[in-house]
Amino acid sequence: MPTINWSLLMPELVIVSTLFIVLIFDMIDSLSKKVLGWITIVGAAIALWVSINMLLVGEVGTEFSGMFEIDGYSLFFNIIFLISTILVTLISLSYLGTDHKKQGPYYILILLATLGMMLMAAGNELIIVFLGLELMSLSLYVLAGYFRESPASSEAGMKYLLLGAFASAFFLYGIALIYGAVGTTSIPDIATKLNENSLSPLLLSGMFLLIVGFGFKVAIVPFHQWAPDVYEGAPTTIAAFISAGPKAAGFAAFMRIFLDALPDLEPQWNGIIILLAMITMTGGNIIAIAQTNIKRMLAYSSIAHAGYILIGLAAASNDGKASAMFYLLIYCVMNIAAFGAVILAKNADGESLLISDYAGLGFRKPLLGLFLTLMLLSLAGFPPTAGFVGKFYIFKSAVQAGYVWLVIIGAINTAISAFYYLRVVVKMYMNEPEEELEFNPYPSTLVLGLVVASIGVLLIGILPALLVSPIQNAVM
Amino acid sequence: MTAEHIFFFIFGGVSLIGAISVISFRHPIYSALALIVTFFAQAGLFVLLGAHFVAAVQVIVYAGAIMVLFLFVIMLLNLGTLSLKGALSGKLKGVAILLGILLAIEGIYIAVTTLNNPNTAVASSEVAADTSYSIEEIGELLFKDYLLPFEVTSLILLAALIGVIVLVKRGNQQEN
Amino acid sequence: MLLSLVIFLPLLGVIAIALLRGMGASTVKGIALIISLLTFLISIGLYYGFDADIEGFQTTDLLRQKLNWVTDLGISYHVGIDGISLWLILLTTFLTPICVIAAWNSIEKGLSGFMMSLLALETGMLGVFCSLDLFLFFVFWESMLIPMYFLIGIWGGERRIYATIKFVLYTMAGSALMLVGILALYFQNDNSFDFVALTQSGPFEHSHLLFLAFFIAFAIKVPLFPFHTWLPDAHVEAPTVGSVILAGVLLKMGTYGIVRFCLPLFPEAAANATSWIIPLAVIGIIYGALVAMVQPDLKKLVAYSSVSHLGFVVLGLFSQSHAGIQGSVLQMINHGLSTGALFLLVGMIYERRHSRMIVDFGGLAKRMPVFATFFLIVTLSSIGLPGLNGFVGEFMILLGSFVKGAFSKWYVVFATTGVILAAVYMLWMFQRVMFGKLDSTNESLRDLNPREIVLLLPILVLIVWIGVYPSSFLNPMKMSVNEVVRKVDTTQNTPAVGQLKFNENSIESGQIIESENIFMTNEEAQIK
Amino acid sequence: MLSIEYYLILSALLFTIGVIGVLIRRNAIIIFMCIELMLNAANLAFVAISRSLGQVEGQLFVFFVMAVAAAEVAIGLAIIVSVFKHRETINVDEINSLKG
Amino acid sequence: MNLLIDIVIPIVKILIIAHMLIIGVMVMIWSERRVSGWIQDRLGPNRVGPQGLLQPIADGIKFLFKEDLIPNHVDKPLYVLAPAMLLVPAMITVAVVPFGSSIQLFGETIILQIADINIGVLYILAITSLGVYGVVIGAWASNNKYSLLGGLRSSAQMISYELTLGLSIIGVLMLSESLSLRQIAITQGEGVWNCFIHLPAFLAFTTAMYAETNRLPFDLAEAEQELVAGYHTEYSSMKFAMFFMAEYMNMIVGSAVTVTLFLGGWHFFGLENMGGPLWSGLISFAIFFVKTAIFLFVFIWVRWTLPRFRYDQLMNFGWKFLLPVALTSIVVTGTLWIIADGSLLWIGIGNVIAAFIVISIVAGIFMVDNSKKTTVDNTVEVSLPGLDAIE
Repeated sequence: MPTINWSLLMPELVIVSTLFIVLIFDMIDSLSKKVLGWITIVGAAIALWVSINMLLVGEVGTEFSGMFEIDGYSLFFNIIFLISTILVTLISLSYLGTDHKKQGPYYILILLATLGMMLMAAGNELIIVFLGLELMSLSLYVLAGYFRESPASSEAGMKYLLLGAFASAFFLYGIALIYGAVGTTSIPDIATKLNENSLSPLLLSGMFLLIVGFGFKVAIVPFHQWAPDVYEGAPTTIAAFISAGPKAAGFAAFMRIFLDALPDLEPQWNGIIILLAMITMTGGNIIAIAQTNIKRMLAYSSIAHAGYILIGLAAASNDGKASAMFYLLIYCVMNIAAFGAVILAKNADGESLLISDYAGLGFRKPLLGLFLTLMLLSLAGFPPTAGFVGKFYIFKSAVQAGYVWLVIIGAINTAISAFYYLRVVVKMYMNEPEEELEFNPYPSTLVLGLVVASIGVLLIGILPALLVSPIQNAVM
Repeated sequence: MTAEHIFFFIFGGVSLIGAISVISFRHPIYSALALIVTFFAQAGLFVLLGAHFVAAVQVIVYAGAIMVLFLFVIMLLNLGTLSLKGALSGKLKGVAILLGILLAIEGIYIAVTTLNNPNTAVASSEVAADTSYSIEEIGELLFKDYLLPFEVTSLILLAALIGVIVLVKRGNQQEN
Repeated sequence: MLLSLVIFLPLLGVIAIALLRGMGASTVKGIALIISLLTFLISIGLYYGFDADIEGFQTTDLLRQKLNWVTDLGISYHVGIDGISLWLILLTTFLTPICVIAAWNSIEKGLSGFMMSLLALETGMLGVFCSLDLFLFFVFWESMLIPMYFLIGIWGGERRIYATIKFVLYTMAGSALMLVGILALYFQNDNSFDFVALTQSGPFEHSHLLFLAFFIAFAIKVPLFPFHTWLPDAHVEAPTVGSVILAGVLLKMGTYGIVRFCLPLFPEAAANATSWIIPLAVIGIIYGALVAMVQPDLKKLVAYSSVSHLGFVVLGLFSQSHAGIQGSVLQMINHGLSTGALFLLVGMIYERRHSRMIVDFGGLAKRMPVFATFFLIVTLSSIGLPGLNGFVGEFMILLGSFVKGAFSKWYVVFATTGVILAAVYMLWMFQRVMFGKLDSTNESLRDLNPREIVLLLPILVLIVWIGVYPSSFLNPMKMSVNEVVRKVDTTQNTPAVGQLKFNENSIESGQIIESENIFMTNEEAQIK
Repeated sequence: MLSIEYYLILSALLFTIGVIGVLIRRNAIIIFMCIELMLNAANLAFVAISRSLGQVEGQLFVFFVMAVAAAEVAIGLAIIVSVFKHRETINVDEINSLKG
Repeated sequence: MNLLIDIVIPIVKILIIAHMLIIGVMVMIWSERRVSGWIQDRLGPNRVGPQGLLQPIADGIKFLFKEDLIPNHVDKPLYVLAPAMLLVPAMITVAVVPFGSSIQLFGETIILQIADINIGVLYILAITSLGVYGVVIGAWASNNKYSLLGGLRSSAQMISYELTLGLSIIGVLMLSESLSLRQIAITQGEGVWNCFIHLPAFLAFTTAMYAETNRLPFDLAEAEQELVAGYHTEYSSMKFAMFFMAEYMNMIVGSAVTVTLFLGGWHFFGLENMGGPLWSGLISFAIFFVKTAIFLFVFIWVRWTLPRFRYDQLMNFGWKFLLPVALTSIVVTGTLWIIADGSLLWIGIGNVIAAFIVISIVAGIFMVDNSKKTTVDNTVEVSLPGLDAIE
């Protein structure tokens, strides 16, 4: 019997236990279903606490015959995922309503998706990464189509599913080819077996297919087509979730595979990544300008952000990795909060999704205006928000790696992105509403989530050291 | 021409024809049947490769479960024959086929160069002659070294189970 | 410590307003006024703590502060001042209370938001002038955009959204390049963003590109021709207070950036770039003046005059002469005062008449004599009438660049026509607005009320003070300008430590002081 | 044993056919079948490679992939059914209410 | 000699088995009618030949000469293909079933099995799972509402019960440590029959087998009263005969597999070892034959005794009772294997107790659930939006 060091697996175990507790509690009919959400939050919070502790203590090791690697990197990503999960659950509590009977599965699927992400970050074996990816994706397909009585939600689910499964197939074939070329799928073994001479068409095409697969998953131009449709159609909370955690998970695996397993191929993949980063940033930002629906706008913005994060990957250094991790964390927080603010803007007629619906909102709902403005400013990368520091850090790592032109394009893109982010702010504060709208009262949990996110964004913006030092320790 | 060659070309040919049929039949039912044929032929290839276990699982899972689901849904939705015009996307068709041909050429090129490239693991490895693995060995590996993926698979199935129930189980709302 | 207090006191005001805005408009206004006045008073303390004999940045704890911020990335919170930034800080803290008073009754919607934006903007601007860490500088540089964006975008005119977006995009495009420049410098500075350390290292690799990266960012802000197109839009659409701050302080950030970063850090690149920057500056001077001449809109006229005036500043900065640079710094303040005042005056008349078109006015001097008097003085100051502030600055710039400038003297000659053109368009405008037949619709216009007079009086006092006794302004900045000149002067390629150089400097500065004296005597004579 | 390149070529061809199918077919169910075809092509490659390397791991991967494929199909068909309920079609070109 | 072993003997074995199957089908058709007559206290066919023994041949002749109708509205290729798709899996399953120990002939040991492959159980599961296609395709190709409903029911039912079928034999595999049917039979011969160790699993397996063969009480795919004749409504003459044969063949093979897996195969308390090398083989074959025949009789017996399930009952039964029982059997067998150190007695007792507990719990929950419901859902779980379009 192989012995297993359970303490290394604590965060995952906590999530699995929470999952089953929710599953059991869901069967009790008389129970208020809101409890399930809180159980989820508590479970995720415990897992978060455990992960942070492990990160601070510096607990590292591998488990399951080397397939599961607990190190600073995976623990930090765990933190990203768990924060996303907690925030999304917080904003979901009121979004799902009280009478919705389908709450149990919702939280279970969120937890399963979280678990999949954690596996992706910690997977030290391509097949684990694939399985984690699938666990996450499958849960998300269902979540995207969760409101089956809504045609939009079902459609979003279907589009996500078809393109997601398509991408998975590419990813899998890539793994197969790499397996053929190197003879192993273990990430450290690949790295040791590879050397400069081991270039072969098999390996290169495997690598290329991996890029395509990841490209779809993290929505990189030109593999991004699913993102806007899915974000628009999916329940807003789920759109927030998809834009945050899974993207981080995709990058976690992306960076682990390309920086840990294929560092010797850097000359081969670097050019592709740089090119992708450029077109992703530019494409995402430019198309975002034309959007009238705020969810679609946020979708394109999240595509553009994937481009910024790719810069960190292209830098191919510890610093680049650290900056991408930093950026992913704050990106997750601010993006979820932005979606949360969109939910908050729900009026009596339903959600206001058109940007023109936001006219005059800033003065009539000052709190909401403040949140949304803060988040949009952070997304645009204005100081003193966390978004600014994140971009700065990424650009710094890229300049260090010598990609000055990439940084210039990135910085110009920041300016372009300011245009459409600020346009929403413009609408909120500078236009009069076309018609008087009734508003629902603020759901307290949603506000709580937004307050937490806002404090986080500002705190990290003002005191980035709080986050930078742990990350640098984590990637060392 | 050994027996293996013959069988390879039979199974390979059938699977290719089946695959092409999948994408060219107008009616989903025919496509599904063609896909079943392809899967069968692949199971045959797996047997040729000494992977008996995989071959059996291929038939059980793909032919026995997955494709039945497909047929079930096609019948349930009773999708009439779509005209070929509507079945194919016009603007993409040319590009797709071109892309496909390029991809295929590339794939063949890669495969052919594989053996000539001593850096590739498959080419440089000493091919183990006739090792066919027993289920015991597979089982041991599965429950020792590959315990984690195995457990994850169970979670994936749990996700699928819950997801499907949520998506198609009827009437929770109506009852309220 | 004191410096940080000055920087962040307005931010405290923002928080105070945010918390107390429920208590009514008068409370909000009161808080804003008190905070801004307090900031001004404390900033005067900076002047008294300032030691004019120190070369470089002040070293006393009061005026210098360095704290670790993000140690891992070599970022620190480092603020300090020298003779150049001192005056810009004072200008900022001086103009802010005036703006608060100017906005007293004119803002109806979202007053608390307005005041918060104004105070936040003040913090941003002060931060830019004080930062001695490139990261910190960039943070303030960027964060200042948001309140300015709100000021124009919410409380501006008809086409405010277009104007504000244009303003932000221009600035951000520029700062994108600057960001790259900052990062590149970081790696050449031992992975540190500290500016003081930076001034001691160098020369830098790729200094030409770095210079360009910084210069374009600043040139957009100045705005140097041909980057100026955002300016008229922003000015026209901004509310009065926005225009005042924009003209008074924001434009100075560009010139401040040039004198603080471009010149001392990349002297050779700057020297090389002179050949194309000077023509641009001169084109800006003449072009701004010509366009201003044909403007039917008062505000636009003033806006284009800014383009022209700032062309002078750039000219002076690149003259590599002590007089030129000193004149430029002085001219920054002058421009802040006189153009700020002009915008205030235009705003006042706009509040009464709801028009800014010159054709709508005429003969106002009869109905509004006090207004006309103020207007005249400010107009003359803007033209550069001897005895008022504009003259001192422009004269020093022209003198410095003519005598020492490493470029064709013809440029200076052309630039001088800008002074003449300024007189033409300003006086013509004055004539059309103030004299002639009084339109019947303007019959009912009231003259300035006490609040408005209180508002303008301090500016007028300073305008005359600088014009009459510029030494009190020039002396504190002397050593700082010296240092810039020493770095810029490419004729001396070795670092400026040697005795010989010191002598040369002293000789040079002696000459300058001499010329100053000459010029002062002239002026005094004229006054007499 | 037959040279591995035969299997790799076959696998590449099957994968390509799957890709083409996804791109040219508009019926969601057929698209989905094509995706299954792609997964199968990968499986074939895995088995062939693991055989040629004399390892058994490749067969395990196939086992996992099949489990994943089954889960994917179950969810996919459920989603397709729920889309069909709303739209009475599963032609992906007609399912286009989400467009900006 | 190699030629003999490799080619001739297998061919002979295949021929014998195939013919035995076909003859078995005929016998089954005859005995089904006779037994049902006996159960219902009537005569049954008794005119053609002695005791009506030639009745199946007469039927066959009738089928052969009947006009082969292909209705206009059907999908021709699939309509023709469907009966074969049902028949072929039914026939090839038998290839891995050991129907006796082995006989010594011409100095060679010949095992009484067509192919002893090491994944025999998987092979059976694989082929069984294919049986559904004939039904589904036939149903769909008929382009008839009743047929379609029959096909849908059938596919859902078969997938559901296949799970139980597969899971309930895991316990058997765990104890035999092999997937070869022959090995499983030998293990039972050396120890205890599996039906005693895995009683709940055996019952679950048998029940699932009934469902898989579409026999009463699970013949919802062809329920006459509801669906005329379900998936084969549109079939006649030889095509119908193939459906018919396939059903009986499935029964025979299913019984043979059950006997092998749970009832000790060809073993009967040492009787199979009597006689010489030739005779022991034949005796073992006879034992196997008798066991299968008895099991087949039970098939017929059940058909004429139990009423048909309603569709939701069928589904509930499969998912909520059989499946838990099968799963429990795995858990208990595995756990007790370790705890009780391989004691078969304890495993047997534990299995029964555990199954009992599980059923009680499920039944309890189920009843509470049912008492709350005001209406009973008695249709297919998913609605059929496309159904209107069929006409």
